[in-house]
Formats: sequence, structure tokens, C-alpha cells
Amino acid sequence: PEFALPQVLGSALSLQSTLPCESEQHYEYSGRCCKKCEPGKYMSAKCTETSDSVCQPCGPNEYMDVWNEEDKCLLHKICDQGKALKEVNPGNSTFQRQCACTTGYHWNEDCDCCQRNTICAPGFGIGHPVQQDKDTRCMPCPRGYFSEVASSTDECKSWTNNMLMVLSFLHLTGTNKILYVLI
Amino acid sequence: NIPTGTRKVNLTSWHHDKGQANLSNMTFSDGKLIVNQDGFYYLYANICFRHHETSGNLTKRGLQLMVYMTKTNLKIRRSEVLMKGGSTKYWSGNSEFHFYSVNIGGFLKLKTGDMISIQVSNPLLLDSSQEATYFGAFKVRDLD
Amino acid sequence: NIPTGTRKVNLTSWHHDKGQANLSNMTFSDGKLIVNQDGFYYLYANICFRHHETSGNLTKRGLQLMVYMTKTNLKIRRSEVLMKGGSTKYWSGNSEFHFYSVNIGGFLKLKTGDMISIQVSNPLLLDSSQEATYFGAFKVRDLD
Amino acid sequence: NIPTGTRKVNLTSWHHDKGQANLSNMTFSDGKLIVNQDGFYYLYANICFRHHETSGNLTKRGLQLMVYMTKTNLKIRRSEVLMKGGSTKYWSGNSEFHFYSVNIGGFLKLKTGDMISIQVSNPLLLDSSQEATYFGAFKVRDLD
Repeated sequence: PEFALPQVLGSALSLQSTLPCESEQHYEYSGRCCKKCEPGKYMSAKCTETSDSVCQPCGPNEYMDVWNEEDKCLLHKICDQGKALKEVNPGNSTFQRQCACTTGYHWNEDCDCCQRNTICAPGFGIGHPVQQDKDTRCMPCPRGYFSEVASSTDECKSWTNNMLMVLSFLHLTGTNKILYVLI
Repeated sequence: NIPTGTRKVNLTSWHHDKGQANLSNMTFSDGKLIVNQDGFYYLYANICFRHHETSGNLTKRGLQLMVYMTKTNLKIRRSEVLMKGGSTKYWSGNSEFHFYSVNIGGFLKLKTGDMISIQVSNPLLLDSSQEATYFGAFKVRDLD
Repeated sequence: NIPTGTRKVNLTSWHHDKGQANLSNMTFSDGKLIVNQDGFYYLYANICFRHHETSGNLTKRGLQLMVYMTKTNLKIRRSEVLMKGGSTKYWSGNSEFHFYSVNIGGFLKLKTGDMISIQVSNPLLLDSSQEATYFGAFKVRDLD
Repeated sequence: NIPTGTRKVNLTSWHHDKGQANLSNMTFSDGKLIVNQDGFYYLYANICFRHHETSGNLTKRGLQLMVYMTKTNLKIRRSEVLMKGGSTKYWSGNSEFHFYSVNIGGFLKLKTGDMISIQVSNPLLLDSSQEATYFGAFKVRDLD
């Protein structure tokens, strides 16, 4: 039986003669489907009717992390000590360098700078997990724990540790009253 | 490598072919752009200064953060400042980070052999990322 | 309509054909200037921030007033900051009105399809009059 | 000769043919640049303000240091501000010298007969050296 092509409103179906060229690793140029340059390289010359693309390796302090037709590699960022940044991954020709703020600071996208970590008020301690380059999360001390200092690094301390401290303090001072120890 | 101190210094270590930097129809040598064709050029520079408290205490001290673009003419062995910009700053002690950028630009007549260079004050405070601190020139038209 | 908050935001609601704004040989869409012809372009932006005491108390607080010009390259699905400028500010409480402008500019290679956009911090402080806050680009010449 | 006071004033006494100043294909009269050919122009200005304590006590007073570039169109007897820039300043009393520069620039359509002029606030604080305070325009291309 005759198959009737479904009538598609407003557009005409055309049989696709060749496979689509544009893809992650290919590009169309001068009527040909040519290969892009692999990560770690840039394209110093596009393909022609008779020759393939010419790719060159990225130079020092440069990278390219995708297949590309770029005429230059990208420049690694600077982990600027003067902005309290340190290098956490030097990167290479296919992977961008990674920086993070020094201890006590976290990267703030809005000011493009390392901001001081929040200081938790007494009665609060830092929440876990403590993440590098992330601001402190202050959590109210749960029952059985306390914090008497303002700090961006201290956790809440449990009573039990401190009851022993109080006892030893009283012992030293010769007080004969024995406190009822809560375990 | 960034020179130290607060004195006015010549900046020589520029990328001229990496990242966003480009060079054509001019020569770059020892931090100077050298003119190869007489003409009217538009010259510009953008300089960013930054300071983080972890680098030491700079506050409560008057700073003058400046950029100077200089033309050196070897024929008459003369250098003259073409353009300058900047600001005195008195950074308060409360913030952990301080930042200031200055931009200068102008349309000037240049001759073959003229050399264009940049001087700044307080080079240690420079933000040397490519989008922050850069300079350049492009030819707009021939001389009359 | 200006986004709120102090976060770095993308500015999208620009006039492109009213008042002093002009558009030719480039496309404007969703706040981005789109390049139609490879070439060397001069890109620039001028951003003004202002605050009047009647809008609330901003003083005694560190501000960072910044502009970033960003290029988005769809081929490699990458955005990179081309230029940045601005200043940290610690506005004193004595004046009723505060104002600060930043200008950035640079000569850069752009390819067909590249998209240019502007981000600022503290968008609520923007002076959105046409002579205060604007950006643009013009082609200077073809690629080599 | 620089006008006195803190009010916004028109700057008229520019060198247009001495030192780094140049003039071609435009006319200069009474401090105004007059356009002779329709086209798209890049306009720019760089203004430096400075104050030394020997000139009196300016500190502990809010200043607003501004530049305005204005276009006057005689046909419709209308002036409009094309671009503005500047900053409020609250100079601290500790330093003997204060300095601030502002740069503005933009790509605009101009018609024959349009007149471009510069206004500033606080003209007495102007650093009038040629590398500090200047303005100009160059034609980039014809109208479409």
C-alpha cells in the first residue's frame, strides 16, 4: 500500500542527505566536515578543501578544556595572594587552575573577594561539615551543649566535659560541697 | 613579577599574546608598545588596585593610587606623560577588602618609533588579572 | 525594572533604540549585544551609582560598587569577564547624597556569535538615566 | 582662567592646537567642539581634581566632583547632557594632598552643527595640566 507522508502544517519535510556535521568534535568549514582540536590544544589553522585543521598545544599558563575551533587557548586565572587567595589546584593544559580563600575567609561572588567568615555569637557553634571557602554556618547549641565565646571556628562544647572542669576547680579551692554530677 | 614599594614604577611584564591580549601592526618590547605607522591613535589603560587585610594593615594611611601613560620619543630623547588618572584614598579599617579602578583614554597623534609605556604608584596593590589591569592602542586614521 | 539586592546581577533592560541609544551591524537581545561580524571592536561601559539618605541608611557599611563586562562564547559554552572596574566605598554619614561613576573600555577581538553583557553589584543604587549608565561597542577594523 | 565657586560651570579655555592637542575636520570655538560632518563619533573626557592643604581647608565637607559632556543643537535650540561621571568625596583631614580623576567616553551619533562642550563642578579644584584634564572626539564612521 502507498504510505502517505503525514501533512505537517507550515513546514516541508526534506530527506536529510548527509549526517549533521556540527557536533562536539566536528565543525563545518569550506564545504567539509572537519575535526575540531582536542582539549589542551587550539586551532592555528582551519581546514581547507585539501587539508585538515591544524592544532597546536596550549602554551604555559594556558588551558583549553573542550573540543574547540578557538584561535587561542584561555589564560589561567591568578590565585592572587593579595586577595587572600591560595592555589588549591594548579590546573594544566586541559583543566582550569582552582583557587580558594585562605583560612577564616570565604569567596563572595558579589564582591569577587574573600570575605571574613561569620563569627558565631555565644550560645552558637559552627555547624558541620566545615567547608573550605564557604562561610561559617552558626548553629544554636543544642541541649547539653554550650558556647560562651564569639568565634568563627569553635563548636558548642558539651556540659559533661565542663562539669568535670567545674568540679576540679571547686576541689582546688577547698570547697567541701559535692555537686551532683549530671552524666 | 611586580615591583615593590609605593614609588611610581614602570610596568614591564605584560602578556601581549596570551588570553585577551592581541598585537598587530605595533611592536611590543620591554613593556613598551612601539608605533610602526604614523597616525592618530586612541590610547587607553585600565588599572585596578586591591588590598586584603591578610596582606597587612594599610588603613589609616593616605594612599595615592595613580596611573600614568608615557610617550618616549627616542629622536629627541624625551619622555612626556600623555595621560594620567587616579585617586588619593584613605581606606577605612572596618572592611577586610579594598578595591579601586582607574580608567584613562585619549586620541593622540603618534609617530613611527614613539614608545608607549605605563607607570603606576603602589605596584604591590595591583590586581594583575587580565580583565582588571590592561592597556592598549589602536590606530583610528592616518595623519592629515 | 532594576533587580534588587547587593548581589552581582546581569543588567538586561537597556534601551537600544531610544534617546541616544543606537544599534547597527550588531544585534541586541535579552540585554546582550551580539556580534554579527568578526573583527576588532572597542568596547566600553559607564555606570553611575547613587544613594540619597531618604532611601535609607547605607553609611557606615562597606560597599563594593562594581561593573563587569562579560563575553559569552556559545561554541565553547564559556563566559569570561573581559573588563572590570569599580571601587569599595565607605560612605560617610554626613552627606545626604552619594554618587560614584566607573568607566571601563578596551580594544578586543570578537567573533560572530559572541555575546556581550554587563553585570553590576548593588543594582538598586544604579543611576539609570541615559547619560549616566550605558554601554556599547564599535568595530574598529577586520581581523588580520 | 578657571571660573570660581563650586557650581557647575562651562569650561571654555581649552588649548586646541598646543602641546598634545589636535584639531582636524572639526571646528573649535568658545570652548566648544563643532561637528562639520554627520557621523558616529567616539567622545571622551578625562578630568582631574586636586586640592592641597595650603589652598585652604576643604576637608570635613562633602564635595561632589563631576564632569558633564553636553551637546547643543542650534536647530532645535536644545542642550542635552550626553555623558556624566564623577564622585562625591569626603576628603579626610589627615592628608595634605587630595586627588581624584574621572573618565567618561561613549559612541554617539552627531550631526553637522552639533556643538560639544564640557561642564564641571568645583572648577577651582581642576588640575589643568594637559595630561590631566582634556576632552575630545573622533569620527569612527559615517551614518547608516
